[in-house]
Amino acid sequence: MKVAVIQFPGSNSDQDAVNGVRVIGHQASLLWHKEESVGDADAVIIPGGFSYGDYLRCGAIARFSPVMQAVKQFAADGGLILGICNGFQVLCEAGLLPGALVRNRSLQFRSEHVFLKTIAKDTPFTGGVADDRLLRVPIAHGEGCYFADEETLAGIKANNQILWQYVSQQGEANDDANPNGSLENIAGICNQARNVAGLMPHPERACEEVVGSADGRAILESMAAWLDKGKSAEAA
Amino acid sequence: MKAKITITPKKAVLDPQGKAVQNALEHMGYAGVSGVHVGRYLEIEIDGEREAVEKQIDEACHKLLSNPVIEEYRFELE
Amino acid sequence: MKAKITITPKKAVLDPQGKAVQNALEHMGYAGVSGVHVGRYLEIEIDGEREAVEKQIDEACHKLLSNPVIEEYRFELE
Amino acid sequence: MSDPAITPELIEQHGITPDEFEQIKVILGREPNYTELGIFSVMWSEHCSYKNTRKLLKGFPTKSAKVLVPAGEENAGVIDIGDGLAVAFKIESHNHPSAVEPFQGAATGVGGIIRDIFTMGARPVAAINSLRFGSLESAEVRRLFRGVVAGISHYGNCFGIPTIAGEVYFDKSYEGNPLVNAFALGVLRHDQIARGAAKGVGNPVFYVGPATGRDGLAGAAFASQDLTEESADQQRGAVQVGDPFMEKLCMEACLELLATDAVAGIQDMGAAGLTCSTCETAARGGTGIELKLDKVPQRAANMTPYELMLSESQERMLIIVQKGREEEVQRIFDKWDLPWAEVGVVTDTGRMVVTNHGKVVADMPAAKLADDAPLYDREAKEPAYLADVRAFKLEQVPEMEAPEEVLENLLAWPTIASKNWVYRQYDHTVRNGTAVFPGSDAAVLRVKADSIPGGGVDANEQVPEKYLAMSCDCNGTYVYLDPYEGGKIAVAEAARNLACSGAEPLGTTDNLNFGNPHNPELFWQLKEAVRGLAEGCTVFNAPVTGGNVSLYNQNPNGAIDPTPTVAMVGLIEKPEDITTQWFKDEGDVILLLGAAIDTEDPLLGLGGSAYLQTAHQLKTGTPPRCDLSKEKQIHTTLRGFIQTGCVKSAHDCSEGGLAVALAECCISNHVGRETDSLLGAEVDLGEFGNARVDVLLFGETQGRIVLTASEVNAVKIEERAKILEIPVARIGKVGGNKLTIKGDGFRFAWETERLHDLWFNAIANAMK
Ligand SMILES: Nc1ncnc2c1ncn2[C@@H]1O[C@H](COP(=O)(O)OP(=O)(O)O)[C@@H](O)[C@H]1O
Ligand SMILES: [Mg+2]
Repeated sequence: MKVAVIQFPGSNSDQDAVNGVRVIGHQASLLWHKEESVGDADAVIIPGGFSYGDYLRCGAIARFSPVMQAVKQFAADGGLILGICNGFQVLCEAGLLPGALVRNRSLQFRSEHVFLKTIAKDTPFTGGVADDRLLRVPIAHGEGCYFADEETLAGIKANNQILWQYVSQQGEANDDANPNGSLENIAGICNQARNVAGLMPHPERACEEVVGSADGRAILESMAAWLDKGKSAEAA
Repeated sequence: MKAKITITPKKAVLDPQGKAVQNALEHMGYAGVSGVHVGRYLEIEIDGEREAVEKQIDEACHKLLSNPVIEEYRFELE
Repeated sequence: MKAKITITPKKAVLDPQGKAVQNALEHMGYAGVSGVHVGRYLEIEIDGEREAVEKQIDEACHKLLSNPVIEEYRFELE
Repeated sequence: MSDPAITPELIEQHGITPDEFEQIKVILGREPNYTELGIFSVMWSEHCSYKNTRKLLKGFPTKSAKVLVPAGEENAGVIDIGDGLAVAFKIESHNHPSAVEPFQGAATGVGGIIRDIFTMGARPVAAINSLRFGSLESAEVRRLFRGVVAGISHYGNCFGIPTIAGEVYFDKSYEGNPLVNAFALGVLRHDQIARGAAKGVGNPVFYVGPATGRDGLAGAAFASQDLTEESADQQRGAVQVGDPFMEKLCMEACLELLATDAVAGIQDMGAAGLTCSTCETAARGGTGIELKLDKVPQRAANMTPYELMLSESQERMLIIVQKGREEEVQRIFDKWDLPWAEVGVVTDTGRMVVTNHGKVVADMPAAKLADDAPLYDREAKEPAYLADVRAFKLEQVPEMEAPEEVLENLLAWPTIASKNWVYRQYDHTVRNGTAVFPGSDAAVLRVKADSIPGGGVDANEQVPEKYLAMSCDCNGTYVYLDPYEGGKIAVAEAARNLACSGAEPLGTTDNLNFGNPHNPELFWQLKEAVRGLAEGCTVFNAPVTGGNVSLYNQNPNGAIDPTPTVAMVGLIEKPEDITTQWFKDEGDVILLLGAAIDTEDPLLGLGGSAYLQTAHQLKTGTPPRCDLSKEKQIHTTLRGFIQTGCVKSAHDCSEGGLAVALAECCISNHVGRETDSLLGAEVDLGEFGNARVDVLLFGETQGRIVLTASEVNAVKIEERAKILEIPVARIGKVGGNKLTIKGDGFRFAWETERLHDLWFNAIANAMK
């Protein structure tokens, strides 16, 4: 798979995303925020960081950059888009994902490893995650508390759009396991069409044992596998 | 002229900052505090016709300055 | 009653947030924006005598709600 | 607005002595005007000129085969790490600004040190911080602590640098005068080293970054006087506010720029802003600079030349561009949407000439201004209090009543307790290179392609993987009770922490936090501590590559404990040698490397110990001695064991002694949120006979390491140690859910669960 990783001013996990994709044996390169097309990319990653300083609201300003118009089109055409941390916030601000991310309940930044339970398996981002395998990946955010109004939340659940929940090491989605106060321990979701997903944790920072965990690969590998299937389907 | 914009979290949205401030106030012995809401305040110096500006600011509030999913806004021009 | 408090960065102090918003507005094609300041807005529900409350809120603003080193505040009671 | 007249009062307000003023007149051949007076006052402040300490600093070892850029030459020293790669690192203090406004003070401290690093042409890839506060029982202290940590978190996280190590001590002596020392490390190739010299007569001088305001006017001068209400109040007028986003853009643009050869010189505008950067670059280049103030972007209306020259607005850089390459440079700044302006030109006059709208407002010889600051030999006198310290006989210390509680109290003592409340607010995984997170003796960072400026673009680029370990240490109590030994111990502990993680020291950067140098007793502390530091750095072959001096750290109640913070960086060649402090597997053998107690003076370990402070409310006694050559031999031996794959865990004994070290081995393995893997241990100290139990458990004798190994390897280690004549003792086995320690006539047991709760949550609880 060929992944374009968006580089906003203030992105700081952009190179991590590029490396993560390369580590699992695929191609990735940075795409400057002033570009107006995503080129020949098979998938787009909107990386972590503080786009435009995260002033006003996280992701609020990035949403208006030229490249985001191309990303919206890419999404409309069914392209795969993964928003990580700040990228998740950008996608919500841009309306490509429902809900919003607000200040952590602790009012403090949180940097630690968490355990993720994969809920919906029928998506390009989760297809390769073995049943009830928990993923241990780092979080690093100050505004990762997922919120959506009741109606929206009901819709998300009805459509099985919750991809990952924060859980304990034993797999329970309880309060202790929730690092930021997210509704229903939500760590990541996808859109109705299931081609756009966002999560607060950083799978791209968990792709090699030497940095403490390789569990994040499962998510990137799912995307690659899904794209391959698509290609071979076309071929056939 | 000057646009004064206040943006507040919708009632449904949990407002941990508001809670924290309320606790702190009670801690400091301020009695009778029944609710605290924390939002954002913006001042924008902008020139143009009143109507035009009004339209612009309202649009900016809707598109950029506030997030309709979680926030409400109001503004006045001076 | 309700205290409406606005807290803004002192003029002398750098306001990177205001600058960022101003740039964004310009990029979005809003003309004539000559300055933006971003601060905080608080609403506090509190009961008591007007004078007493006034004193309390002023004190709270100074001690807790604002950072007098870099911010200034004003409030009204309703 | 006309400038005030140069009166004796005005001169004094600028911290310039009558003698210095005479010297200024000689240098200028006339009286300085107001702007020039301001310029001298900052350039000759302690912060910029080191006029009280430079002679002392000469005592530091600054050379080794690996040193590429030695201390003092540039913004930061540079050290070779092999394969054409190098590291640049340095520590800097922001104590007084943090006392005035903890959040912004700490944030801009981080911003300042990061600028020093990328100014060298290196990509900043790791940050650490060393903090000191009063007692957490004080609400004001909690406010400062909360603010400082939030400020560091805000700036580092947003900029995108992992904050991977640090230290925090709480002691009354820091009440009202917290210490905030920020360290940053960057990686670069040898051929990427940038210089801060104004080379090439006729080259244009560029200003990059946000407009100049009245922020932190004369901050350098502020840092060079006692912290008083008045001095603090002056500062409140115009606190510096940091913009990590701007700094990130500035860094990316500068690194991109340095990849072209369009840059003749580059310098950050740190302390004393435009003043320092212009005359230092000119001095280094042996040139002059002509500066047009009316070209400088200005944030506030009608700023005076004085204000413009002394402002400390953040995130600004000065760049000397090769004539004819201006457009290239401008293209890169525009790409990153950075404000820039051409503000001057390099001249051959050797003078710094500042004009405003064509009018000359300052004209002074750059080199003299930068390098000819007066140097002082301050009077040093042994402090009176040391007599009492020595008079205190450790025999006087009564035996413990409830040893179980002593350990529990020590683990819950904020200075010893887990600092997770702090580092969980710091992004320590960004850049995806952190191999050992905060929470072990030393943090370990992987050097990879994208650690290097311009690296990471080409997927096939091969960079030999290397690992850097770093730690910063200083026990101010020891230094207070014996500045010389305390200085040595600070270095020894940093080196020991590196050794425990498997690393070989590369170099050191130090931050000398002391009181008013005009007080002979305080200057004596400084002198003695520096002597100890220098010896330590020499023995561990960890030359000082740079650092910072922060004097005048006192509040109305007196001076802080002398605190020469030592940050040491080491190298680990192979990932399999990376070692952490916590126990790994049930059944592993626990070994103690180094003498359990000071053989000559068995009670010595108690002096200045955390045990004495918590269990007996005593902060006195002669602190443990530090035998540097023995220390070094132990570190070398330990690294040997690690490199032969014999060691599963290694942890040194520091505050709280052996018992606390053992407890930490049991409880410090943090797997993830709300998830810790605890492992108990059965420890038998019988072989140390009838030594005093408190000395054995809580004494802080130096040069001791707790390590674990499989049975087979334990035997190897014991045999090898005997040959090398290094004391080693087999003191127990890993396993169970209790820590039990028995010995000649005693046996204590603690639930690891309970110890963990006390230790892990102590600070969070104090901050509720
Ligand atoms: N305690 C110290 N030990 C060794 N070198 C020091 C110390 N303090 C300052 N120096 C060196 O003196 C020079 C000037 O220091 P400083 O003014 O802090 O640099 P900067 O201007 O980048 O802040 C630097 O090279 C610094 O490394
Ligand atoms: Mg240690």
